[in-house]
Amino acid sequence: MLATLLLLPPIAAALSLAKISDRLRLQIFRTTAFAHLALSIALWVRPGGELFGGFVSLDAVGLLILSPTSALFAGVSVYLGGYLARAERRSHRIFIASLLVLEGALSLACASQHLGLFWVALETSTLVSAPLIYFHHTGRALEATWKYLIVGSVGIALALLGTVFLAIAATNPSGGSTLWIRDLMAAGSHLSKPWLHAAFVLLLMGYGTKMGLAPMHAWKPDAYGEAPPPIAGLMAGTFTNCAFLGVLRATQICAHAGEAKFASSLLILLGLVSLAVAAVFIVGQADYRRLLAYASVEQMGVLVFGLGFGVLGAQGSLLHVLNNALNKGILFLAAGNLLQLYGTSAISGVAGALRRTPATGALLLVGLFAAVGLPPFGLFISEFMILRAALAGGASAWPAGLYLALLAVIFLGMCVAILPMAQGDDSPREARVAEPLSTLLPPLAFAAAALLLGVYVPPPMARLIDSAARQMGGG
Amino acid sequence: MRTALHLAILLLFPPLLPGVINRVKAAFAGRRGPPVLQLYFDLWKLLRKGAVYSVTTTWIFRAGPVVTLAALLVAALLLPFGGGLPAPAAFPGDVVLFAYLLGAGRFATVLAALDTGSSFEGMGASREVTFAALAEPALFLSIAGLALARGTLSWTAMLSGQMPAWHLYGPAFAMLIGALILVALAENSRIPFDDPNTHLELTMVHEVMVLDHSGPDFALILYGASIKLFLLGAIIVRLAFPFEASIRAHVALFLAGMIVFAVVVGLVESTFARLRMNRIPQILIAASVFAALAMAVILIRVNA
Amino acid sequence: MTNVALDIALVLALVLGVASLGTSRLGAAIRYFSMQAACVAMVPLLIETRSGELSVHAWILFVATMVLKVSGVPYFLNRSLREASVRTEIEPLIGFGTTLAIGAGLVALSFGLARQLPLPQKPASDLLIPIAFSLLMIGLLLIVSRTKAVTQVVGYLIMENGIFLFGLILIDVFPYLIEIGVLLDLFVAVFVMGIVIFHINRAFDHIDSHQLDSLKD
Amino acid sequence: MAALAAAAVLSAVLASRRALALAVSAGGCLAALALAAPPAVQVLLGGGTRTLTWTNPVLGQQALVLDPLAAWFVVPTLFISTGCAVYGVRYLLAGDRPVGMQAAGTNLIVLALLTVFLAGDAILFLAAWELMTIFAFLLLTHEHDRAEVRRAGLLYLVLTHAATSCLLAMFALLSIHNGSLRFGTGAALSPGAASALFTLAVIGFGCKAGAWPLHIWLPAAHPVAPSQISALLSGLVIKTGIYGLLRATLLIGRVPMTCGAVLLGIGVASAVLGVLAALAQHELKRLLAYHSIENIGIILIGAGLGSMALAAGRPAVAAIAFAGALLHVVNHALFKSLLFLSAGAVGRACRTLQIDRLGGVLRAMPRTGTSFVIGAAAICGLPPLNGFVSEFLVYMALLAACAVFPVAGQAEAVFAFAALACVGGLAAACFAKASGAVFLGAPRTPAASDAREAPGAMVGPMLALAATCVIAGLSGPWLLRVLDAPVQQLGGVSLAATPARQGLIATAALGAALIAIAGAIALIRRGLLHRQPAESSVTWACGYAAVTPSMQYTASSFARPLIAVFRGVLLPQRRQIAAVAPFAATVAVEEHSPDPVERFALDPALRGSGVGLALLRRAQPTRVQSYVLAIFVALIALLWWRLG
Repeated sequence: MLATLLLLPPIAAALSLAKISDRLRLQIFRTTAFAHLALSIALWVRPGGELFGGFVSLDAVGLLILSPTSALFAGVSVYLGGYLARAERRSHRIFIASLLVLEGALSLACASQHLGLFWVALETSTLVSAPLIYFHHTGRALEATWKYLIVGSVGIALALLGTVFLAIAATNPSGGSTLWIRDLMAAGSHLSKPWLHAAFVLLLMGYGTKMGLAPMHAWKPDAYGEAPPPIAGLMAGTFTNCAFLGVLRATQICAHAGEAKFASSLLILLGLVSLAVAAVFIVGQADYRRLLAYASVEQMGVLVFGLGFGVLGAQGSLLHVLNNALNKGILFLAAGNLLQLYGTSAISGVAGALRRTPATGALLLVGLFAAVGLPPFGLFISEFMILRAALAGGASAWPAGLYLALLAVIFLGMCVAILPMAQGDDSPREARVAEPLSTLLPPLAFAAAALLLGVYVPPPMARLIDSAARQMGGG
Repeated sequence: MRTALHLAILLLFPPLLPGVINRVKAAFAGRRGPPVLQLYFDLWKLLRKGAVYSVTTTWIFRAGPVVTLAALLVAALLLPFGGGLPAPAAFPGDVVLFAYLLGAGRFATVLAALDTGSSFEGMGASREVTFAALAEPALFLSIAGLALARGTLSWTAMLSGQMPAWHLYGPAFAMLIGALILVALAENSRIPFDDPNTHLELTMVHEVMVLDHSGPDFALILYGASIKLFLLGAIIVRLAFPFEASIRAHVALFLAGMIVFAVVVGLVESTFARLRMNRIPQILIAASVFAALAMAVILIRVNA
Repeated sequence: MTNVALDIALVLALVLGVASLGTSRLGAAIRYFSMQAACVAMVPLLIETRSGELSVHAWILFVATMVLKVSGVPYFLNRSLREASVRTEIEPLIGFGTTLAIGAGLVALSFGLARQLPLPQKPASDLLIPIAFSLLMIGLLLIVSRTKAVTQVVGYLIMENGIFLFGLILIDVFPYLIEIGVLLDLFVAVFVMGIVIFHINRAFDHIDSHQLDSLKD
Repeated sequence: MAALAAAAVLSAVLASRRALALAVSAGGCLAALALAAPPAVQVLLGGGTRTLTWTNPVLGQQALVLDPLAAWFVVPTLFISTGCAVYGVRYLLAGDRPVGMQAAGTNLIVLALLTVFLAGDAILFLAAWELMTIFAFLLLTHEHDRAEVRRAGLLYLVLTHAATSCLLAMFALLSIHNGSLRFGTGAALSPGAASALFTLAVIGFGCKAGAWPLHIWLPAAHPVAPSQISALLSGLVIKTGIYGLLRATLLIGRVPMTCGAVLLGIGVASAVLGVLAALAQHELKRLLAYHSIENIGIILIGAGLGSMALAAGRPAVAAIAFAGALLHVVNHALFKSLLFLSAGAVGRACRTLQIDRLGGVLRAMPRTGTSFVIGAAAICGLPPLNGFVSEFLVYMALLAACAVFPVAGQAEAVFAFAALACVGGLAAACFAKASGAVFLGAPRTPAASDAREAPGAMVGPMLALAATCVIAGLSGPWLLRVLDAPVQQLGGVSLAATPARQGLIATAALGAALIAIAGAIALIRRGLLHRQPAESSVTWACGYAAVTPSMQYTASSFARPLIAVFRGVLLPQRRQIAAVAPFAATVAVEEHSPDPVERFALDPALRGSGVGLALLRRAQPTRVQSYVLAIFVALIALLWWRLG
C-alpha cells in the first residue's frame, strides 16, 4: 500500500508528460490525488510495513504529516479545474507533471527513515516547485522564482551540511557512522556533542529556510505573492510541513541525546523571531497574498516555538501542523477566488466580498478566524496547548508572554487587513457573481475539517499525536 | 400612638417653617412681613383652584408633583424625631433609601419641568440636577460619618442617644453639621445657593422649574418643598441637640429646635447674598470636603 | 606521498575558490569552479589510497562527480551565458578588493571554527575541515556580493563543493543511491537555475539579479 | 440548547426568506427559554448543581456545570435574549440589509453565552468566550457597509481578543497548577501567584465588561449595532466579563486584599468616568453605552468589595457586596436592554438619535416613551424600581465595610461610598437630560414630530421589560430567596443571616408604600381638579409670545454646567463660530468630549506603533543577495552563540 502510494505520483507524472490534452492531464492529477488520499486514509487503518530495505516506512510523525499533504493535494486538484479554466491559456504539461512529482517527493519525505533520503526528497520538491511558482510567466513571477531558487538552494545546502555533521557526530569508535533515524536516536548520548550542536543549528537553519522561519523567510512572501494561489496554498500547507518534519527529526535526535535544552533554546528563539517578523509585516500589509505568506511565517514560528517545550509542546505543534495545513487551504483558495474575481491582490482593491460573492467572502472570514486562532477551529486548541506547554515547561514566563503578545499583534494586523475585504462597501454595486462549485467545494471541505478538528479530534489521531509527541521527550 | 404623633408633626408642622424664615427676613429688613401661617393659607387657596396645562405637556408633567410629594412623605417615614419618637419605619440601610427618595422626588420634578419645553424651566432643571449631583457626596459622606461613628445603618439609631458620641466625635459632628446645613440650603434652594424671592427667572433655580404648575399641582409642590426643608432640618436639629427627655418635653424640644433652625436659615438668608451660579459648585465641593474631614476625624477616633 | 597529494588537492580547491572571488569575468568563474570540482572529485580517491585499497564507492563517487559537476554543470552554465551580452561582473555589490579581504577573513574564521569542532576520528588530512568550511563561506560570500545570476550559481556550487568535502569525512554513511541522488539533485538544480537565468535574460534583457528587486511590501 | 442550535441552523438556511428566518430565530430563543429556564430556576431555589460530563480525546474531561452562580446568569440571559429576538423581527425587517446572519447569529450568541456560563472546563469556557466575541462582532457589524461600523467592529474584536490573551494565560496557568483543565474550587496558590492570576483575570474580563480604562470599544460598538443587538451586548455580553471575574475569584480562591481593593478602585473609576462621559454625549445610544460602563463600575465595586471582605475574613459583608453585584447584573441587564430597545424604536421612527434633534417624542410614541422613562428611573437607582435595590445593597455593603475593615480598606470604602453617591446624582442628571430632551417638550425637528409608535412586536418586549423592572423593585423577599444560593457560593454565608435581609424586605415594603401614597395623592388631586375643568394653554415663557421649539433648552446646554465643573476630567473640545456682526448668518458652538483614554492613550499608541512598524518594514531587503546575507549572518550568529 505504501509502495503504491509512493510510486503512484511519479508514474502519473511520467504519464502526464506524454502528448495528451490538458484536460486529460488534469484528470490524471485529480485521479492520482484522490487515489493518494484514499491510500493515506487506508494507512491509518492498516499501517504499511517497511519498504526498500527499511529506507521507507511510515511512522507516527510521518503519517501525521502525510495525511494533510494528501488531503490538500486532493482539494487543490479539484480546485484547479475551476481555477485553470479562468486563468490564461497555457500548456499544463510541465505544471501538472511538477505537481505530481512534488506530491511524490513530499510523500517520500514523510516516509523516509534515512536522513539522506529525506534530504533528497526535500531537495527534489524544492526544485519542482520552481516551475509551479513561475506558472503565470510574468516578470514578477520570474523574480520570485529566482529568489526562491537561490535562497532555497542555500537553505537546502545548509541542511545537507547539517546532515553530514550529524553523521560525523554519530561516528562510532570503529569509524562507522549512520544516518538512520532510529540508529541516531538509539545512539543517544554517544553522539559527539559539538558536532551534534552544529548539526542541529544547520538543520534548523536549513530546513527552517524551507519552512520559512525568520530570518530565512524572505523568499516566502515573494513566492507566495506571485505563485498561483492554489500553488501557494499547497506550499504553505504541505511543503513547509514536510520541512518541519526535518526540524522535528533533528529535535527528536537531540532529545534522545539528552540535548533537549539546547534544541529548545534555539527553537524558541527562532519561533519568536518568526512571530515578531510576521507581526511587523502583517500589520499594515497592502497585498493579501503576501499577507498570507507572512501568516505562514507566523504559523511556522508557532510550530517550532511549540516544539521547544517538550512533549506537551510537541503535542500542540503536531496538532498545529494539521490545523495549519487545512487553514492554509481555506485561505489561499479563497484568495485565489478573490484574485480571479477582482483581478488584483491589493487589499485596497477588494471590498464587500461578502456581498459580491457570499461563499468566498464567508470562506475568507472563516479562514481569518481560523488563522488567528479563534474557536471553534483547531488552531485555537493547538495554540492553547502550546501556550500551556510554554507556561508549564518554561523556566520563565517571558517566552509565553511574548508569544501571546505577538499573536495578539498579528490578530490585529490580520483583522485590519482582511475584515474590510470581506465586509465593506462594494460600490459601485456589482451583481453577485456565481462561482464554479469546483473552486468553492475544496475550501469548504477544508473549513469543515478544520471545524471538526477544533471540536473533536478523532481518538486514533489523538493517540497518534500522543505517541509521536512522546518521541520528542527523549529516552 | 407615637406613630400617629410622628405623622401629625410630619404632616402639619412643615409649612410653618417658611413662614418663620420669612418673618425673620422681614424683621431684618425692617418690615413686618407676611403672617407666619401664610403658607397654610396659600395651600388652602391653591387646592381649591383649577389648573392650566401647556399643550406640550404629557402625563409626566402631571405626575411630577404627585411623585415628588409621595417620595418625600415616604422619606419622612424613615426619620426619627427624637428618642421618644422613633421613625415609623427603621431598618439597616434606611439612610440610603432616604437619600434616594429625595433623589426620586427631584427626578420627577425635573422631568416635569422639562416636559413644558420652556427654555427657562430647562435651565432651572439643569441647575437643579447640577447642584444636586454635587451636593450628593456631601450628604452621603455625612451619612457615612454618622454611620461609622454610631455603628449603625439606620437613622433611628443614628439620631438617638448620642450624647456619648458627642464627647468622642464632637469636632467631627460640628463639621458634619456645617456640611449638612450647606446641603440643606442647597437642596431647598435657599440663599446663598438660590433666592426664592427673586423675580428674575434667569437667576432662579427651583422656582423657575415650577413656573408652569398651577392650582393643586402647585400646592403639592409648595407643600413638598416645606416637607423637604423640614426633613433636612430635622436631621440637623437632632444632631445638634442630642438631648433626650420625656416624650412630651421631647416633642416640645424638637419643635423648638426646628423653629431655631428656621430662624438660623432666616438669618443666613438675611445676611448673605446669593452667590454667582459658577461659584455654587465650589461651595458644594467645600461641603463635601468638610464632610470628608469629619470622616477622617471619625476614622481616626474609631480605630484609636 | 598521497598525503601530500591530498593536501595539494585541497589547497588547490581553496585557491581556486579565492580566485573566483577575485575574477570579474563570468567565464573564468565557471572555469575556476569546474577545476575546483575536479580537485574535490579526486579527494575520495586520494583518501582511500592512503588506507590502501580503493572501494567501488569511491570510484562511483569520482565518476559521478566528474560527469555531473566537472563537465555537466559548466556546460549548462556556459550555455545560459551564451545568450547574454554582458559577460563580466561590472558593478558587484561589494568591490573585488573588499570581497577578497572579507574572503581572507572568512578563511581565517573557518580555520578557527574547525578548531572548535574536533572530529571524533582523526581525519585523513587536518586541512579537510578548515578548507571545507572555507569553501562554504566563500560560496556564500560570492552569492551575497555579486549581482550576476551566473556568479551566484557559481557561488552556490562552490558552497556545495565544501559540503561535499565534509561528506568525504565519512564516505560510507550515504548509500550509493542517495549519494547519486544528492548529486543528481544538484545537477537538476543547476539545470533549473539555468532555465530561469535564460528566462530572466529574455524577460529583462540582462542576467543581472541586481534589478530583481520589485517585490516588496 | 439543542433548540437554539437547531433554530440557528434553520434560520441560516432560511436566510432568503427574511421574515421567516427571523421568526424562527425568535422561536428558537423562546424554546430555549422554555427548556432551560426551569432547571436553572430550580438550581437557584434549591441550590445544588447539575453536571454533564464527557471525555475529549486530546483535552481530557470536559463538562457543562449548572451551579447557582451559572444559573443566576443563565436565567436573565434566556429572558432578555428572547425579548431581543422578538423585538428584532420587526426592527430588522424595516431595514434593507440581509438578515440571515442576524437571525442565525442571535441564536448562536445565546448559545455561546449559555456555554460560557455553564462551561465546566477551561477549554470549553475559552472557546465559548471567543465564539461569543465572534458572533457579537458579526452581529454588531450588521451594517458593515458603513465605515464607522467597521471601525467599531474592529476595535471591539481586536481589543477583546487582546484581553482574551490574558485569559488564555490565566487559564493555562490555572490548569497547570490544578493539573487538569477542569474547573476546580479554590486552588491553594501562593499570594503572589494568586495576585498574578487575579490581575490577568481583571484585565481579560474587565475589557469585555467594559471596565475603565479598557472600555474604549464599548461606546464605539454599541451605537452602531442594531438596537436589539446593542441591548444584547450591553445587557448580557458585557456581563460575561462579570461572570468571568466572579468565576475566577472562585477558581483562584483566596487573593490578598489588595486585589479586591484594586478591583474596587477600577469599579469607582469606571462608574465615575463612565457617567461623566455619558453626560457629555450627544447621541442617545452612545450615552447609553457610557452608562453601561458606569453600571459595570457599580457592579465591580460590589465584586471588589466582596473580594476584599473575604480577604479580611468578613463573610457577612462579602455576602451583601456579592448580592449587590449579582443583583445589579440582572437589574442592569433588564433596564439597559429596555433603554436600548426603546432608543432603537425612537431611532427607527425618527431616523436620528442625535439628542438635540429630537424632542416631544413621548406624545407620538407614548408606550415607547413610558418604557424609556421607567428604564431611566430604574438605571438612576430611584426607588421603587429595581435599580435601587441592587445599589442599595452595594451602599449597604460599603457602609458595613466601613465599620469592620482595616483602616486603609475603610478609607477606600468611604471614598467609594461618596463616589457612588456622586455617580447617582450624575446619572440622574444625565437621564433627566436624555429623557427630557428626547421624549419631553416639543419636537425640535420635523423628523421628531413625524414619529409614529413602534409596532406591537417591538413594544411588547419593552413593556414586558419595564414591568419586570417595577416588579423586581418590589420583590425584595423573593429576591432574598433566589439570591441566596449564588451568594452562598461566592461569599460562604447565607444572605438571610445579614442585615441585608431586613433591608430587602423593608425597601420592598416602602416601595409599595411609595406607590400607594402616590396613588392616594393622585386620587386626591383628581378629586380636587374634578370640580374645576383643567385649561390648556401654551407654555408660559415669561411674557414672550412667539415661542418656537428651537428655543427649548437643549440637552447640551442642560449638561453644560456639570461638564464645566468636571472639565478637568472630560477635557471638552469647543468649536465656536462667533457672531461677527449683528444678525450674523452662522453662529455655532459645538462641544465634544472625546474619550480621554482614546485620545491620549489609544490613538497615540496606535499612531506611534504604526510609525515604528513602518520604519521596521522600510528596512526590509529586496534583493536576493540580502536574503542570503540574512541567512549567512543568522548562521554565524547562532553558531557563535551556541558553540563559541
